[in-house]
Amino acid sequence: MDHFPTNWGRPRNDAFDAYATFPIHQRPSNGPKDAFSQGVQRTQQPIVTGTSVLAIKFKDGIMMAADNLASYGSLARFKDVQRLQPVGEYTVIGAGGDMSDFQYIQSLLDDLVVEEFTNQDGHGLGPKEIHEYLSQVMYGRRTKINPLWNSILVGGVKDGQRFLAYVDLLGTTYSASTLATGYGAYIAQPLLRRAVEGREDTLTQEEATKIIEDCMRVLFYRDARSLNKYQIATITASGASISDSKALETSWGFAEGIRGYGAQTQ
Amino acid sequence: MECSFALTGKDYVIVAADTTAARSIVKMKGDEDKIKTLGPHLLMAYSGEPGDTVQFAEYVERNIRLYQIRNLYPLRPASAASWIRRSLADSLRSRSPYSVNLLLGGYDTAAQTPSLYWIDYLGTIATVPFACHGYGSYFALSLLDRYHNPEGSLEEGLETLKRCIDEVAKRLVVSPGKYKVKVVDKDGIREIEL
Amino acid sequence: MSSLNDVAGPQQRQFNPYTENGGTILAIAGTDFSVIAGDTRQSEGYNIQTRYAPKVFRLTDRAVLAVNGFAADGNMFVKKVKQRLEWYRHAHAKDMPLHAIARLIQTMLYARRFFPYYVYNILGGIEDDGSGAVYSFDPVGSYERETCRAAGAAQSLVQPFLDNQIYFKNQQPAPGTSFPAHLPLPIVLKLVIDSFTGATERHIEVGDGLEMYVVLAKGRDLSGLEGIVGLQELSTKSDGERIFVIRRELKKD
Amino acid sequence: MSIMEYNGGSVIAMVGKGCVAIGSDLRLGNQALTVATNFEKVFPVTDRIYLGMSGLATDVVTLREQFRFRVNMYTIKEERDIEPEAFAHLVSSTLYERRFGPYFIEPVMAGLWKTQKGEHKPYIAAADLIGCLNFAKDFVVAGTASEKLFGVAEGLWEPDLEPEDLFETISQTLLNGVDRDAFSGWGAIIHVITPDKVITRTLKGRMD
Amino acid sequence: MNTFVNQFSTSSALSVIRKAQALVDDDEEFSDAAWGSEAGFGNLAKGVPSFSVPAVHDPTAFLRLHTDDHADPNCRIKIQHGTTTLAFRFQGGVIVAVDSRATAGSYIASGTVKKVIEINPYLLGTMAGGAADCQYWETYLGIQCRLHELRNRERISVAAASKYLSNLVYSYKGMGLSMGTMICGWDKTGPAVFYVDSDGTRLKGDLFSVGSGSTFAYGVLDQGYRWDLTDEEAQELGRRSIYAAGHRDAFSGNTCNLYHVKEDGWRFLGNYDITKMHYEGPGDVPGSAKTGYGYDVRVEGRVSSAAPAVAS
Amino acid sequence: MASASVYNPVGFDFSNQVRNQFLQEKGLPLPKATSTGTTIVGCLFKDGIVLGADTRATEGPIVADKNCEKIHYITDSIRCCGAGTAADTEFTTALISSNMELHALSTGRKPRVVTAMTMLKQMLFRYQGHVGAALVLGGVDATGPHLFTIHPHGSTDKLPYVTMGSGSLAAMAVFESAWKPNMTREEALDLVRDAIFAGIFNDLGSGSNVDACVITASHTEMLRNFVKPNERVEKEQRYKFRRGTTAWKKESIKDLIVSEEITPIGGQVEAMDVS
Repeated sequence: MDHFPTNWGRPRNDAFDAYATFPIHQRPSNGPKDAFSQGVQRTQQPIVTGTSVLAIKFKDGIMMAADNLASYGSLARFKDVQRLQPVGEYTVIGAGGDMSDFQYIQSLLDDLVVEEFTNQDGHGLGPKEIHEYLSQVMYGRRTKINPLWNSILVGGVKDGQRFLAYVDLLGTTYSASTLATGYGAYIAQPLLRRAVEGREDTLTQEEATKIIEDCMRVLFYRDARSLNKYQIATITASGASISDSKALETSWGFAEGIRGYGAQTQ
Repeated sequence: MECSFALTGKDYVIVAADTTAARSIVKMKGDEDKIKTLGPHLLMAYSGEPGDTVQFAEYVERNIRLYQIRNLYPLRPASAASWIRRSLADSLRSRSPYSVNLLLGGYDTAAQTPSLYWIDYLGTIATVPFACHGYGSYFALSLLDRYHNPEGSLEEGLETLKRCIDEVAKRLVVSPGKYKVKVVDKDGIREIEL
Repeated sequence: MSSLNDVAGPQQRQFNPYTENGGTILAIAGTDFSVIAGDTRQSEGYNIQTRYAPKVFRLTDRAVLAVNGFAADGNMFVKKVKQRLEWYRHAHAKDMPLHAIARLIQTMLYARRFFPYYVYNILGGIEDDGSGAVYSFDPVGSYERETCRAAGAAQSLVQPFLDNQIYFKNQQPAPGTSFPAHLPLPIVLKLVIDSFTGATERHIEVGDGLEMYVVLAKGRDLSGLEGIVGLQELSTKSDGERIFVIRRELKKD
Repeated sequence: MSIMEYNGGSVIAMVGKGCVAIGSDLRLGNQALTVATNFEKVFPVTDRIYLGMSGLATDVVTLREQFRFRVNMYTIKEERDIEPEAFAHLVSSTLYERRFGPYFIEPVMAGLWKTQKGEHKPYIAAADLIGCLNFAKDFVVAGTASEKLFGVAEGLWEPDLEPEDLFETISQTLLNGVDRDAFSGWGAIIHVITPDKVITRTLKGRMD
Repeated sequence: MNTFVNQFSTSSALSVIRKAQALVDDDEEFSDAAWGSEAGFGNLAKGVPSFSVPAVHDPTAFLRLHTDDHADPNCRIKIQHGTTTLAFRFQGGVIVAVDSRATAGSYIASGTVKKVIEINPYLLGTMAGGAADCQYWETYLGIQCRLHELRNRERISVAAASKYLSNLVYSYKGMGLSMGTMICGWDKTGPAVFYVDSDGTRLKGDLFSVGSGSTFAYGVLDQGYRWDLTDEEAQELGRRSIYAAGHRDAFSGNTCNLYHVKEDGWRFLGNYDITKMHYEGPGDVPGSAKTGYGYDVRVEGRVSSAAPAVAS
Repeated sequence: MASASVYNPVGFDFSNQVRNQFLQEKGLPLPKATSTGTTIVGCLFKDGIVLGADTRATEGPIVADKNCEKIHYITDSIRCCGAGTAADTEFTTALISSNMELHALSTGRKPRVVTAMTMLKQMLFRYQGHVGAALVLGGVDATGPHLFTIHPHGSTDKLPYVTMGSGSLAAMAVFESAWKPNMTREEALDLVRDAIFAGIFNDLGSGSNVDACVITASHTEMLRNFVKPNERVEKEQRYKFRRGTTAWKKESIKDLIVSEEITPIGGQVEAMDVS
């Protein structure tokens, strides 16, 4: 233990400043470091990754969207991946992050649904239960320092209640009327909040689709790991449906007028 | 490990420094004088990085002497302290800074006031009634808070100093054995055997 | 054979199992009441995750727990405390007393001494003798009973203000008078609101909403709570301790 | 331990009605060890401008000398006292000159400036260690207890305080702020600058 | 050789276990005790406490990375520390004096910490280092001391209690615990003081001071200490030493708690504000000189200068 | 020993750097300067350019300045918004502003935006990113309206709508979804306000009020605190202290009024005979 007066009570550290080295010019070099910023070097980057997932509440339920791309680093590797997945009758989950981890989660959920089905006790898993289950799984894995490298949105409608919540690789959970993962949290979330907050109970399905489409377009404009091909899941009291892949209309017309990046005019 | 103490009393300043010159785990010398006489009424105890200490002390000594030769009168303690601090602060901005901690005790004959300055290797200065450098300060400062008397006689001052030295000898792992003690008062500088 | 769940290999050492989710909590005890409050913003870095994530939780009719730090740890911890209290209720047919909950929380936190919950807890409520009490904890379980305590991102902004206003630190009373040991409920509520609006001004991670739980001792009337907008009662019995929540908006920038 | 915390110390300035106040604690530390409890960090620049500096004590002394020199030069050249705003920019540019090898201090300035009509208006400003000025209408703080001071000041400060009330508010803010900071405290000193006098009071603060 | 299949098939027995492991949070195993009358005692219920350790290569380094605010001031999990505690034996028993400050980084997290832990009416433990470590283990020691009494029909000796604690924390050596404590009490052999720390050191002695401000306390304590101090003198010396540390050490201060252990057990003598002691002294208590301890208060009006005072 | 001259040459003074490096190597981390997390934007419209900025300056998680000004003056018809290290944006724009004035005086022409852009990028490139200024430069000159972003390392970009700072993604989303060519002044101003709002309400590094600046060929209009969506609510109670609350030990009062009292000596002076 370091018994030097000023170091009293700190966690034992034999590598650092071991013997009474009070004047700083005698202290062994121990440059500044910040555990919080440097501890998060994600050198074990997930391999095949999906980007943002968006979701909002609207009058009749929940709407969720994600594009069809799974990237391998900066390579747009798989262009027809479905990142939205119905679970049970009332719920859809959408995942960003490592796709193989997501597939593992899908298999976990499949088992869960099958088990619930075989019970035949008249209860069905709703979005709340699935979110709780996922958050336990994710938190448990982070506690083992062996995380599932995903951030997941869970949305659904059961018994007339809309439910929308988030869970990520640390087990962090939260819910709000608009949610976005990954890059979408920075780009789409401001737009979603402005369009949806306070209007959750009046937005029609058409309006909601329009909002989602606008955000997907902006994401496609600004997120280099995104694709112009996406799916929308709609969950209402009548069940969940996931649309076919669709493409966005985009325009790049303004670029015509621009010459160079600085003083150039021609 | 190096220790130096200084304290003011009625009309005098006592400056004491240990007399060991150490290199790593070896004690090279046991009677090194680490208190420089800078003028007729000015004492400076120095400690810190070996080499730097003597070099800087001599640099200061010569310059203060030069001032006296040029102007026919010595720098007063306050001005000397200010100049020494400035030299140290400037050296810190050079390629090879002096790592020297100083205790500057002087007697201002004009104002009839003893004064004591604590200066560290960064150029921090403080005017204090008593001061210490080195690990000894961790033990002696509280003791001096308790026992120091600004109006004490020289005997009382030396008694307090002995308490400090005893305490350090008792509690510090590698405590220095011998100290050189010098006093400055209106009559000038003299060395005292403890 | 190595299974998926074996001890992590070296490749996972870079994973940081903690993050910080901002926000601030505080609690103040009065003679026969306690106020426990927290803001509702949950953030990570510069990103607001949600504007409403409660940090203050009702445990029993006379105990409220506020948690702050890493949200996932906090939620899990509250869940476990509630589970323990449920078991206690089944074993003893009564709610656990406040000081016992405090000791329970200490041992639960200390069980994770080597892999701490990154959670600062404040427990507030009513003791068996009817007095208001606040217990504050550090992440590994050292705790003490206090009159007021702020924790979380803006603790260093709020706590000295409370020292001044609740404990009257550094103030001399007017000659011939003395400062009260406990403040009345209306003043406490005002101080809590001003603490949070002040912290919202100067700390970027505090804001969006404010939730104040008020626990009243058994038999205490509702004086001090009349006329408060948005007061909502949460107590399960009307003849024991009573528990209320008051919600306010904070700035959203 | 950051270099800004090496010697400890904090400074605060507040605006009142036709007056300003500035104060600092009195600690000079060497990390956890308290070396002296008489180290003032606020210095007069002109009659109605005071400058406080928190941070590394050696730089506080060095810069105090340097600012005194520069202000004297200004006074000699211009044949008038420097106004607070000009002084703030002098401080700012002196610090920014060392952008890539800064002095480790954060200055806080408080003063009164004279309008065309001869009235005195309050002026306070603070800067970071490379001279980014922050003009405020209420209060500015710096030093190891800055977070705590921000919190208390945000709660206690009110507009249009008379000099005596301003003294109470700034004193309470400073004392309670530094009481929660391990590296500041050990007494405090406050200067209240009004158009016709400067009131300096040494506070009875906590000595631990 | 079908390990791979085992791992990834969804129907094998192994995968069922795997899933169960993934779901059950493994830090606490709930025994039946958790349901019965022992419910609510956390991990103490099982007798020997168990701790969860992160599944990383080097758990100690992990702990340090996240909790050592010296190596990294930005670390978020700040464990409270800083302290001055002292205890000494003299003819009239044992004096125990502590300050009451807890700091997290430079923030003073609390000024009202009780750093003397009352293990039983004859035993006191002091708290320096990790606050939680001391509180938890000395509480645990209290349980064990009581069990000892029940088993042996006599009070545990101070030596045995301190040895118990020493053995306990030694078994966690290298895990990151941090505590330095003095176990003080009165047993058949008379007054006793033992120093125990998380290195496993255990020392018997007359006079100890522990914590960041201990050197300052030693400075005053050593100079004033004699075996034949009267009770009042000893109490005053304890207060004065804690004041000295509070004044000079940034991480100690706020108030001083003073205990005196005699043959009939310990007695709490009072809580003294350090600033009040600085300006006015500890108040009307036996042994006090009724003047402020502060240097500037003590020497007020005295000057070293020989110059005649200027008439004002 | 380094000389202690107080006369310094122009430009940066590196004399403390050796010392600071020495201190840093010994494990004392150097402090961080005030930075503006910031949302700053600019967009083209029919007649010119609108620039916008929030007004929060932060030091770590603490708001250092609630209402700072981030739109800096370059010339009458050129303005520059700054994000990054606050002091750097302040002094860089001030320097370029003065150089632009000199340039205008020496050429006798109204300065062009590209000139300012080139000066800025050359300066920032010279310092290799150590001067941490991220800028949005906009203005109208003889060749029409121009809008640039300049990154700390000196790279530039030219687009009809741009954003910078920690809230840039939020603001850009607003532009991407709603910007169109040839907007009117009102439309453009509303769009800029919405973009800054997106930053203020979604990015913790940005906050407080909206500043805007409309530059057209004929006129520049600085709209300081254009919208104030975040006024502090009134406090619940007042916190004025009773006089005499604080204990103090010593007081000294320095009187700044020099009063002269004339004491006539030498007896009664007879009035001068002026008749």
